Amino acid sequence: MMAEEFEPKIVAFLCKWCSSAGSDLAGVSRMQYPPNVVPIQVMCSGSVSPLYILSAFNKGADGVLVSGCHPGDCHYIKGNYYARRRIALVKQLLEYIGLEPQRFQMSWVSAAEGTKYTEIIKDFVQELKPLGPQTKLRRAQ
Amino acid sequence: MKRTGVFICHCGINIAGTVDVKKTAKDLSKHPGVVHSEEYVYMCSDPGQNLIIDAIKEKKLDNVVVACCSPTLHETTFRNTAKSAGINTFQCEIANIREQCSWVHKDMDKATEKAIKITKSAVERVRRNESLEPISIPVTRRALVIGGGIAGIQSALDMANSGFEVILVERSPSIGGHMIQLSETFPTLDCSQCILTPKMVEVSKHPKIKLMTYSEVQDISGYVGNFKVKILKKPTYVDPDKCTLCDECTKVCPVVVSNEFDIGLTGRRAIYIPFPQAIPATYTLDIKNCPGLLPIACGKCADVCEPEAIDYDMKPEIIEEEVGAIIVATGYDLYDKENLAEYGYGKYADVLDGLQFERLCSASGPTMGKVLRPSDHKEPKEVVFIQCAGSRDPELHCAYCSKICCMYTAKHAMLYKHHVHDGQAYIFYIDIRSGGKGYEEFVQRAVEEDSVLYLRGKVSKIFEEKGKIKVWGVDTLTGKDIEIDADMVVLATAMRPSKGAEELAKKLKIAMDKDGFLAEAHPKLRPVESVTSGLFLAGAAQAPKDIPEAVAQASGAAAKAIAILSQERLFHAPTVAKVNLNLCTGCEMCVHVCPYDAISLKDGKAEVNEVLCEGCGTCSATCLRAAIQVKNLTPLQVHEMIRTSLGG
Amino acid sequence: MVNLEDLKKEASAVLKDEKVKYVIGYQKSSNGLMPAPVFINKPEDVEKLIWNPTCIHNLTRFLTDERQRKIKEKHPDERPVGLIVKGCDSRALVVLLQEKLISREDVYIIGVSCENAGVVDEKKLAKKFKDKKIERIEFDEKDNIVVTTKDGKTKMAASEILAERCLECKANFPVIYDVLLGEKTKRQPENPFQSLEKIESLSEKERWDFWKEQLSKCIRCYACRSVCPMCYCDECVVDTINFAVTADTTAEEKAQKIKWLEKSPVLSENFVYHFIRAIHLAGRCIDCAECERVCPLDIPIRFLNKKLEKAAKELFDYDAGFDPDHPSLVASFRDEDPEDFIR
Amino acid sequence: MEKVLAKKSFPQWVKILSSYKIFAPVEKENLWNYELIENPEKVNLDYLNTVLSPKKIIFPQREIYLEFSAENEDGLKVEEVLPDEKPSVIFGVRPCDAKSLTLTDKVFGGDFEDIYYWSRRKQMALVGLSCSTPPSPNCFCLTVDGSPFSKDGLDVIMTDLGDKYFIETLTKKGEQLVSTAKALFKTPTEKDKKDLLKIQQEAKKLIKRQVESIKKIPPKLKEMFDASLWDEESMSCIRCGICTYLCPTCHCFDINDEVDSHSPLKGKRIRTWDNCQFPDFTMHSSGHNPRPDKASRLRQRIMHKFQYFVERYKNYQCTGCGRCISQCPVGIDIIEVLDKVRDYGA
Repeated sequence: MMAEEFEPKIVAFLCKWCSSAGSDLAGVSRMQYPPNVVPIQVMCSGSVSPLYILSAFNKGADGVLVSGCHPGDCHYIKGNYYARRRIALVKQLLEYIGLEPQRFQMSWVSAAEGTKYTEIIKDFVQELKPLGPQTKLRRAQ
Repeated sequence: MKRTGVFICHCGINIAGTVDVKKTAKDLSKHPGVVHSEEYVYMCSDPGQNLIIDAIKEKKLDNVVVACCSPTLHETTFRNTAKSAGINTFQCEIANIREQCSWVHKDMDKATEKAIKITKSAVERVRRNESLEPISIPVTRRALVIGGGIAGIQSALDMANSGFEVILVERSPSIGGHMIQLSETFPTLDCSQCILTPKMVEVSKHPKIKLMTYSEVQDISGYVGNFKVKILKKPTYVDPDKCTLCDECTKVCPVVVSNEFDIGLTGRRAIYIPFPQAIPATYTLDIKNCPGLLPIACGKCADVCEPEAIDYDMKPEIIEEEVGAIIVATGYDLYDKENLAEYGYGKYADVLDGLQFERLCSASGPTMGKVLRPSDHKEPKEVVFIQCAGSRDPELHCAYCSKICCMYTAKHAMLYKHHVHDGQAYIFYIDIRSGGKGYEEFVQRAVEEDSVLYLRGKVSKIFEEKGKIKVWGVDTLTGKDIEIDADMVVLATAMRPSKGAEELAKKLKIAMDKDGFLAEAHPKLRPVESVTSGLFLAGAAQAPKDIPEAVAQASGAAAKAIAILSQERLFHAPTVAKVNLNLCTGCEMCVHVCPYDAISLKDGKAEVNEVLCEGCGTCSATCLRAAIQVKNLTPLQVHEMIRTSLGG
Repeated sequence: MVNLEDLKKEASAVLKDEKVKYVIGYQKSSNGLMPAPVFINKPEDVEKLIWNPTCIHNLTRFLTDERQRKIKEKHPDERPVGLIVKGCDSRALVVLLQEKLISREDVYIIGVSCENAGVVDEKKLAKKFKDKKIERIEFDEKDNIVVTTKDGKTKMAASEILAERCLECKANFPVIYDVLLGEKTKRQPENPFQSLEKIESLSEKERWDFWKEQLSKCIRCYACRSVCPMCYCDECVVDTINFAVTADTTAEEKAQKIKWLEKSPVLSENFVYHFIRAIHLAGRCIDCAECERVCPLDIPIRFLNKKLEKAAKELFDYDAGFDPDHPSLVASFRDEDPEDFIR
Repeated sequence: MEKVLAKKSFPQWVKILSSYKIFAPVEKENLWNYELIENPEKVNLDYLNTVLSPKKIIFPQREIYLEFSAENEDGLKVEEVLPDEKPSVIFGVRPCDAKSLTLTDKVFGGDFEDIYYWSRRKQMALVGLSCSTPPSPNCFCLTVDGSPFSKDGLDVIMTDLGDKYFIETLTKKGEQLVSTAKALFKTPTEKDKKDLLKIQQEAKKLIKRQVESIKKIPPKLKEMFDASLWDEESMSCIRCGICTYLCPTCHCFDINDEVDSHSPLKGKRIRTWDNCQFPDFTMHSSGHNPRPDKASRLRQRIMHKFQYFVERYKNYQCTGCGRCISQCPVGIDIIEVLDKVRDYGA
């Protein structure tokens, strides 16, 4: 019997107005992507606290995605600009302590970009598979 | 422990086809706190909703999760279901297992596993939801319309006729906008002024409309139902009540400047009336060009004004108004001359833009409706019309299509032929977009009855040579080079958002699209609303459109505004930010990040204006001490959702 | 050269005419070379004050205590506190002003310039002098440091035993003060982020191995956050128990308390603590490196903060602790903020 | 019995004891700490003192009490987790740290025996290293009934005689350790014994720090609960946990349930060190905190060590290792505090 391929666990924080709507569109258009991602809908990418990201890794996420509206499209006018800055800092630090950069990603996905969302998830899963489980920040059990 | 009920929808086979709904229901029934868990073929159907209602009553459920389609579709449905069963609407959450699960996966086991996680995290969220009631706010039952073009006029009239007070603000001396400059309108060729002036008069006479021309919106504060507006009323130095329109003043005014109304084809005096049918019917002294208000400087106009209507001491006023809704109809301007130098626009007197040509054709225009060359007042025998001048050119100019040019160019060619029967009209076009009632027939008429010559292709060069304007181009259909010795060239220049729209948008906190047009809340479903509630869009300010569309949107916006004004009170989502005063140190970071200025410091602690707050949560992600969080999507709730999403 | 007598004069002056409640400075400690903070409220006690290259503490830390005391008191003494600050410390003050924790009237700032020197690194000293007991250590005019042991004086360039952060200092004299002692000799390090390269140059795996070992050592004594002037929250987000509870704290608010990390001092939980602290100090840390100095396990905590200081500078052109009127790093943005990392 | 052991044969001794778990001080980046030893050659007793005392081996900062789970339908399953300890030896224990274990023994022993503590303690043999020179400038063991040669709590004590160690076995366990490697040990000569005495007399003189007439302190403290001294002395305290976490005699702990999974429920009950200098140590869920400020926490630390503990166990809860003095970030010095207590109001 063949050893089962590693299936990364991914948590995706999707802003309600763009990215979650975009992923809805992917659904409506019956696009297909791997089931490794569990979406968590937040109001705005600007509301994603670094604690959320860290907590996800601490609780065993192999990858974390934060996705919001494109610059200028934010339903809340500028929340995504604050997210962009905050996430950049988190990413810098995570990579500095030696976490694989592929494990934490951010994207702009508009309500019209079902295809883009699909592609992002596909790539994300593909990039994570060779890395294997994320054990660095994970709480030992 | 809270008692939670879970309801899994098959959505026919839409969900059940890929998600094992029975297993999902069984798994959830084991989840801590879940005392009821069942699946059904269509939860949104009446029997489906009744299942929920019965369960809530029989099992004394505190809250419910419905695992079904996206919350954008049935959240309201099921929250009302919950309400009708006697629990608070916020005690119902949706788990999106269709769009974000069953529809995008094929592997049943994995899809089911994911659906379970999604549903469980919805359970963890709903268990921690507060029961909330919408926040009720009073409504100021008056409206503000910004812009006195056809769109603004239409909105104002619609609202006024429904019995609401309207303040109509226009920055130029008269309302009428660009439409009043037009000669005839396509596809019916009826006279623009003849159909517009009645509406203008109606506005001026309407008891419910407060018209403020020569005025600009300076500042806006407040929120839907309760805006406070500061309007700057610029001095006209002429008292409209005294002015008898005798026109003596212009006769003595020594200054002549280019006339905006005729787009520089004629001149006007420093004291002037924009056009005979101007509303309000009065003169305006244009201070920028007046030699000086002091009698010693000039003062001739005042000397000859018998009714003594001219008042040099008139001062600018700031007028404050309170309104409940605002319609923005700031219209458009044509693409700037300097951007189109390649067409000789602004260089050769006989290269005109569409509006200038309208004036030439207009009975009230500089030539009393005769089409004559501005340079030598000769009748042009060969006229070249060029479409898409600045439009559909992402490299150099505007990427978008200005939409109305195809039609008005056809109209121009037609009008020209009606004026100059032996003349020849050429039209360079990329392609003809004539969608609209009677539009295609109109274009055909131009070709067949008025033998307008349509040339598919772009103009490569325009230059002047012995009194003629040489137009070189290619007919991409025949592949032939074309060379026309034209007497006149008319450019269908691109439509741009009117100057100052950006500045206004910032004041109003409404977004703009990449081209600078005002952004609607949803391209399909909310085309007349801005993202800021209480602010609506009408006319070309939102995107290029022709008169019927502008009027339609204006009435749409009016209807939306009326929907607010007709309320006694308004209701605002109660899922707003909340401060934990024990933890707040007043560092002001939340104040800085709040997109709605909803947070301020009171006695050194943050305070949320619940009516302004839209619940985006940027404040809570910024706060270093978890002292502020949005109700019903608190960090604790997200924390629990993260845990369950990872199977913990 | 800062003259100790001038410092004493300034301190006793403000105490004499009762301009301040008390003056916070440095005094000799019973524990060998390193001094201890001193709180002086009588003019005659200014004799306790010392000033030399071991005066390492960032005394702005104590404004937090003063603030809490004030909140408790019914009729608080509204006079300012006299505070002796170096360049780095003064930047901490600026951040506290920026965050409205204190107002300018709360503190009378006695600034001392480090000129071309700074403060010493205990460990470097220990290396250099082994177990030889150091009796005195002082600047001399030419920005050298003179160390006196039982077998006489040793003179060396200040840089040889200065703390790493002093060699990367961005403000060698106070950026804000009521009175300044010493010269405003501007000094700019050619590379203020030199020390980071050591770890940045490592491979991903090496970096992780490094931090894994370092953070595994942590015993969560929380000295790093206790000594930090920016860690002034009554209740830290990583604390699992409510500290800031008052009569009007609702049951909900207590129930809302989140266990972001467990009390177990294991790598994963230690990491959450140190990471969150670093992120919360982004754009606020002014690199006084007190956190690193006090760590009993010598965890190089400073590098985490320094890394984000570098990111803030390079990505957002933000420097902490210079402008009290500028919104904080994470409470502001520029349209041109980089987004090449976003898909 | 008394023996001598050539320094070069020390590693062999350790090797011979390989059936035991061996702990000894190990140096990393100028810090010494006790670690489990794989390679006997690594053991190096030429050190001052460790950051953390052997307390961390016998009373680890994290201890799993039990594991619980509700995987199967029939309710909660609970399993006690006991440390299964092999016989172990800790080398190079300083007399003060050994003495401190006799104090924690009292706390974890008595009417109720803490199985987690004792299951390790009973297996543990302590081989001490006496302090010919004080390991820290802040040593003050003499003040608190200790000495650089105190044998309390030790099974074997070694004294550095230059090229060899003077070895005294103090318990059965200790003799066991030595006799298993008889061949390596020699009987001490008269000179060895003289040298030992000389070193011992010298060593006492080298300890510079002390609290005079400490006997006065416990009774004095009784009247000092409301003394203003605590406010003054705690002014510079930053409420970190260094003094207590590094103290070899502090033994307070907290118990938490760490949940790995909520559905199905699965997790551990865990004991971790706790610290009376932390504000949350005495925080009530009501919001009331009986020790609301730094002053009351400093008072608690001093009172516990020099009054409550003395009343209960007739010992100071301090062995004068000086860690809290050397490591305090703001130079709070327990000796100075005690001096001030003694002289308070006088």
